[in-house]
Amino acid sequence: MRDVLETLNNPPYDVQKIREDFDFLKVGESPTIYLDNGATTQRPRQVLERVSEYYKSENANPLRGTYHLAAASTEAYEQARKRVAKFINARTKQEIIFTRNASEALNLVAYSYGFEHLEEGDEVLITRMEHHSNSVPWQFVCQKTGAKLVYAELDGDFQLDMDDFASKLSEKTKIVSFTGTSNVLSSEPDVKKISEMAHSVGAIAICDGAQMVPHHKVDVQDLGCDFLALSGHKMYAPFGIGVLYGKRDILQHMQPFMYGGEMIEYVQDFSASYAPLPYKFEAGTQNVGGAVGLHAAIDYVEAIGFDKISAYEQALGEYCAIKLRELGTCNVFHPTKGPRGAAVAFNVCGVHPHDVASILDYKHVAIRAGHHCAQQLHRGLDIESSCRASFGIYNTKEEIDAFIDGINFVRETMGLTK
Amino acid sequence: MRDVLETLNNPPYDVQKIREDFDFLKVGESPTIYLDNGATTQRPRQVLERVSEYYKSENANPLRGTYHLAAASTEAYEQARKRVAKFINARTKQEIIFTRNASEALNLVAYSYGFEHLEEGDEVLITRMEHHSNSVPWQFVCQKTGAKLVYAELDGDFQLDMDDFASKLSEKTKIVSFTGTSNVLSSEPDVKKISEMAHSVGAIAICDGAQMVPHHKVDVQDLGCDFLALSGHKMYAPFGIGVLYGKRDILQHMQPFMYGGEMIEYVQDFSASYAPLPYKFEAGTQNVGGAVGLHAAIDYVEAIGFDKISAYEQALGEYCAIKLRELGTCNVFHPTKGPRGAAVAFNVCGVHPHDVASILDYKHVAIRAGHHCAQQLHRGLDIESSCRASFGIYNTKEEIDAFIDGINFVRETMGLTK
Amino acid sequence: MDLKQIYSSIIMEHSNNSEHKHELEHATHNERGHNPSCGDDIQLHLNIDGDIIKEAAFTGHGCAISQASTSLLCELIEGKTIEEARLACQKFIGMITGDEDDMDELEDILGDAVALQNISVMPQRVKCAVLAWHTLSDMLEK
Amino acid sequence: MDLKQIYSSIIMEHSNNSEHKHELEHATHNERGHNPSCGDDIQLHLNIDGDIIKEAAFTGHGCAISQASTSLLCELIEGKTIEEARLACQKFIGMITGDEDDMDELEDILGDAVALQNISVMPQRVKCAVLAWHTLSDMLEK
Ligand SMILES: Cc1ncc(COP(=O)(O)O)c(C=O)c1O
Ligand SMILES: Cc1ncc(COP(=O)(O)O)c(C=O)c1O
Repeated sequence: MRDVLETLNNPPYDVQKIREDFDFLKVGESPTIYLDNGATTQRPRQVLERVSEYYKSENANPLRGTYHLAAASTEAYEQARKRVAKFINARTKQEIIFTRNASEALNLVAYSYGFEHLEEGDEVLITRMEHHSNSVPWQFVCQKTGAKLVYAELDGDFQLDMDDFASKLSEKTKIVSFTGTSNVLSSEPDVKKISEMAHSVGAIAICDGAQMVPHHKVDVQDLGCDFLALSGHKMYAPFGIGVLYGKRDILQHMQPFMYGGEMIEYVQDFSASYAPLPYKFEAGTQNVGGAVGLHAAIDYVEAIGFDKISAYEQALGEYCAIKLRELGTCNVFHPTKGPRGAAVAFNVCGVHPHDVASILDYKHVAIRAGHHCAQQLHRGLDIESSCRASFGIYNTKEEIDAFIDGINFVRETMGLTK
Repeated sequence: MRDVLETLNNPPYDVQKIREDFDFLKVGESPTIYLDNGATTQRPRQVLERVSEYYKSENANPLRGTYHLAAASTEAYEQARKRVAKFINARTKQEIIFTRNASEALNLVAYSYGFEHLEEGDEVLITRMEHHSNSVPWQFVCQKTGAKLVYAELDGDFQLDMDDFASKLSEKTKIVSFTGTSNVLSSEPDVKKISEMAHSVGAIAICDGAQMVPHHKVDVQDLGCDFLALSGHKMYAPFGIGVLYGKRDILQHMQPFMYGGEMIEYVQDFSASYAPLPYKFEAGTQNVGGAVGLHAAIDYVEAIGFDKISAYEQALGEYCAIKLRELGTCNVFHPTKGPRGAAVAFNVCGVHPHDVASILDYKHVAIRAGHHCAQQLHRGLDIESSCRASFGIYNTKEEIDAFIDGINFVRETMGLTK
Repeated sequence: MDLKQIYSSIIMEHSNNSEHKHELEHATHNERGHNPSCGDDIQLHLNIDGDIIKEAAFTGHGCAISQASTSLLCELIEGKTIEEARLACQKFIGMITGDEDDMDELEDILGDAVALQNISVMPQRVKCAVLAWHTLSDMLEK
Repeated sequence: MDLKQIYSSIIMEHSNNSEHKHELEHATHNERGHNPSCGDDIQLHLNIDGDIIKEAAFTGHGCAISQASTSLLCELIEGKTIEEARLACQKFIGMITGDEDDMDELEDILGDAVALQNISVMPQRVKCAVLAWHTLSDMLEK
């Protein structure tokens, strides 16, 4: 706890200055204490302004124009792609496919890789803590191909049970798809190790990075996963832009997912050839404004530095978990050992999560309550639903203190204290 | 021509005032004469400001939150859906599915309806003038299901040949998918008639409205089509938001397309049930900013009024076509009879379209050159590619005059005049 | 909004300790109501004799608001005719969605259940409040 | 940029009326180069004898810039060794992408083809200018 307090009291970057960039944090008389960053973050002025600027002076349909504006738009779009490639250390920008969100990225792999490579007898190995976006697509593909979906379970400390994982991995396993950070427990499986293990049986490794990438420096070459999905809106960029990273050799042999403008080469009446990477996977007019916003958001977080962000956010998470445990009135679903991030799931004993969230809302504290798109996990924990407080670069110790006070107020309102 | 000039000289709405709303039209010393609205339009300040405003004070992940901000975000999102429903006169907002763009909307139908309903011996009838986004998905589905793709051809005046269409429609036809307005020729097939004819043989009618909806009042109940696709960015809204309208009865019996968060009801380990309409078709976090922008864009154009917009834009198209024909140095691919819209395709004799566009760009006139994602059409016209000038609410007669002067400059530069 | 008013004693009482929360041995009608997005899941059990709802009970789980609302519903409709129960559903849903605001009439028809009126200021909880009433409606339609 | 400089007499001449635009009866090497996004589509035909490119010609279609560039390429490489042709491709592509700017050296190696240098200010036309040179590169790799 001493380290945690030390970090929170002397943040590695100027958190108050960062807060200034977020108009959202200042709206109204009693601004919201926003602790739902796992769902979506707020956007700094720099991102919103860059997007508006783009629309005001560089806007045109990218990729196809023969006038200078279209070139400007294409340039903005491709610079964003390069920026993402550098951000996650992809080998080339051909490995960066822009999607709508992480869900679409995972569906793309499920459709374009899954359908082509799975057959009866094969297995797809996922974990108990996957977000629906990384489990339901695999249910679908397994149902259609006859492959079997297998779950690796958790240990008692809310971490992935690596023994169980190892025991479920076999020559039958063709695809291993797992989250880099649980959106509920915030436990952080060892992406590198899991990827290696997947490769050792000849399976591909797909990492759902939606919750990992906003909080950690990611190097896909070091991690070794074959695919990585992420969502811009969870890392200070606008809605409507996500990324699928894929190794070039694999992407090159995959069928397209969506068909239409931009992703073709030659179109005959009854067949077509497709554009080279990454365009083969980007059908129709792309969200250039979103890509430009993501570019600005990456610039923004990297200017702070991920070493600092990770350290600070981890301290927020730890502080919150410790404080909640201290209350003695909550069940806290958060690892006490091993890598874990900046989200804390819990339940207030005797109070339904929805009531917790509504009553906290009255105190201007925004958290999330529900199954967090992880029904399999909640069944595994033997609960219906849970509350989750999740943190971003702008949250503070004071906000967590207010949240903890709020929990006491919840109990009071529900008549659980006298 | 007299009528046309009358309309352009006395526009039915205050075009200069509208131009004031578009910062883009004023950027730099010699602002661009933007005649590529068929590719994407510019955005008025009202739309950009509404989106920024949303991010500043209403932003949260929609649909799932139990705090007031999430409710505000959900409300903004659902109001946008209602607005779209009213805009095209859908029966209910359940019939409005937000997508990334028109291409995704058409892919959704191809996957979720096409795959389930097509088999060997069936036919899918499209037209010679479809955008790749409404032909390549059908090539794919036909290849996979064994159905046959059939093209209805054009008549000599660049309109759909209704006799040919009728002769190709049969009991075998299960799907008729056609554009409401050609993005090259701007001819406007009779959506109502085609939908009726499709229904008379038991086929469903899918209308690609990407180029129709920005220019015309659309009433889906009157048109009778079963599906309609549109793209926000072609009607003054941001990139990254599109719409699929579908009749409820049909949507209800369709399989989901993408799987993940938000589109589920209950998720068991190996199977899931899906949310009701429209959520069943919206996987992952949605582009609320985009939807809010589309809402603002619809408000914007409806405040002008589509009767006025259609009349004015049609006059722009007609004026441009007449002027190009008068030059005597161009081939103009634009109907002289029948319904036609605000885009004019042409070639300057002896000059490759890319050279035309580059040289016009030097004169600050932005047009498009290429196959316009319609290779089948260009093959049908026996040309490789073409130029296209396409108009929006803010274009003027003076801009077209400058463009026509530009064509003379093109010929001069290419040494075709002395 | 006054939160205390919403989480009032009536709600606390009904949600924590409802007389009506049990199975019904002689149930003539059973219906499940559920709210996938938040996990509320209830079963209404009725014993209907001719035109009269003789007994009403419920099982299942959910938040305080959905539990209280369900309990208040059972309390209200016991002894009422099917037609009266139908009207109550209609008025209650109208009250929550803000379409009905004649307090005198609402009190007459809904009794203690008017305590839930303030939920209408928490749009994200409306679903919880109306779940039971929609379920009863569906049940009486059949 | 001065557009007239780009669409200079050299380009006009080469694109409209190239001596090299024809089939080659005794071609030893043929290669297609194409640019799907804009429709430029050319075939290079070479007659290579030992180490020497004895004849170079092309067929196909495209914009003035790609046609002129292809014609200039044929003009340049006739009589050159394979190694010289390789170097020319490298320098030409470098010139267009802006990586090479030693004009004296470029003129030495590329001759009339330096007329295309200004294309580098029109990013959207770069593809047209380099098509033939990439095609030749590919060809010589094999
Ligand atoms: C007729 C037509 N259909 C479909 C599309 C595809 O729209 P989007 O690129 O926004 O998906 C376009 C635009 O490019 C179009 O003009
Ligand atoms: C772990 C995880 N994976 C995937 C997703 C899906 O992201 P999106 O909703 O942006 O598609 C989320 C977020 O909801 C998530 O937390």
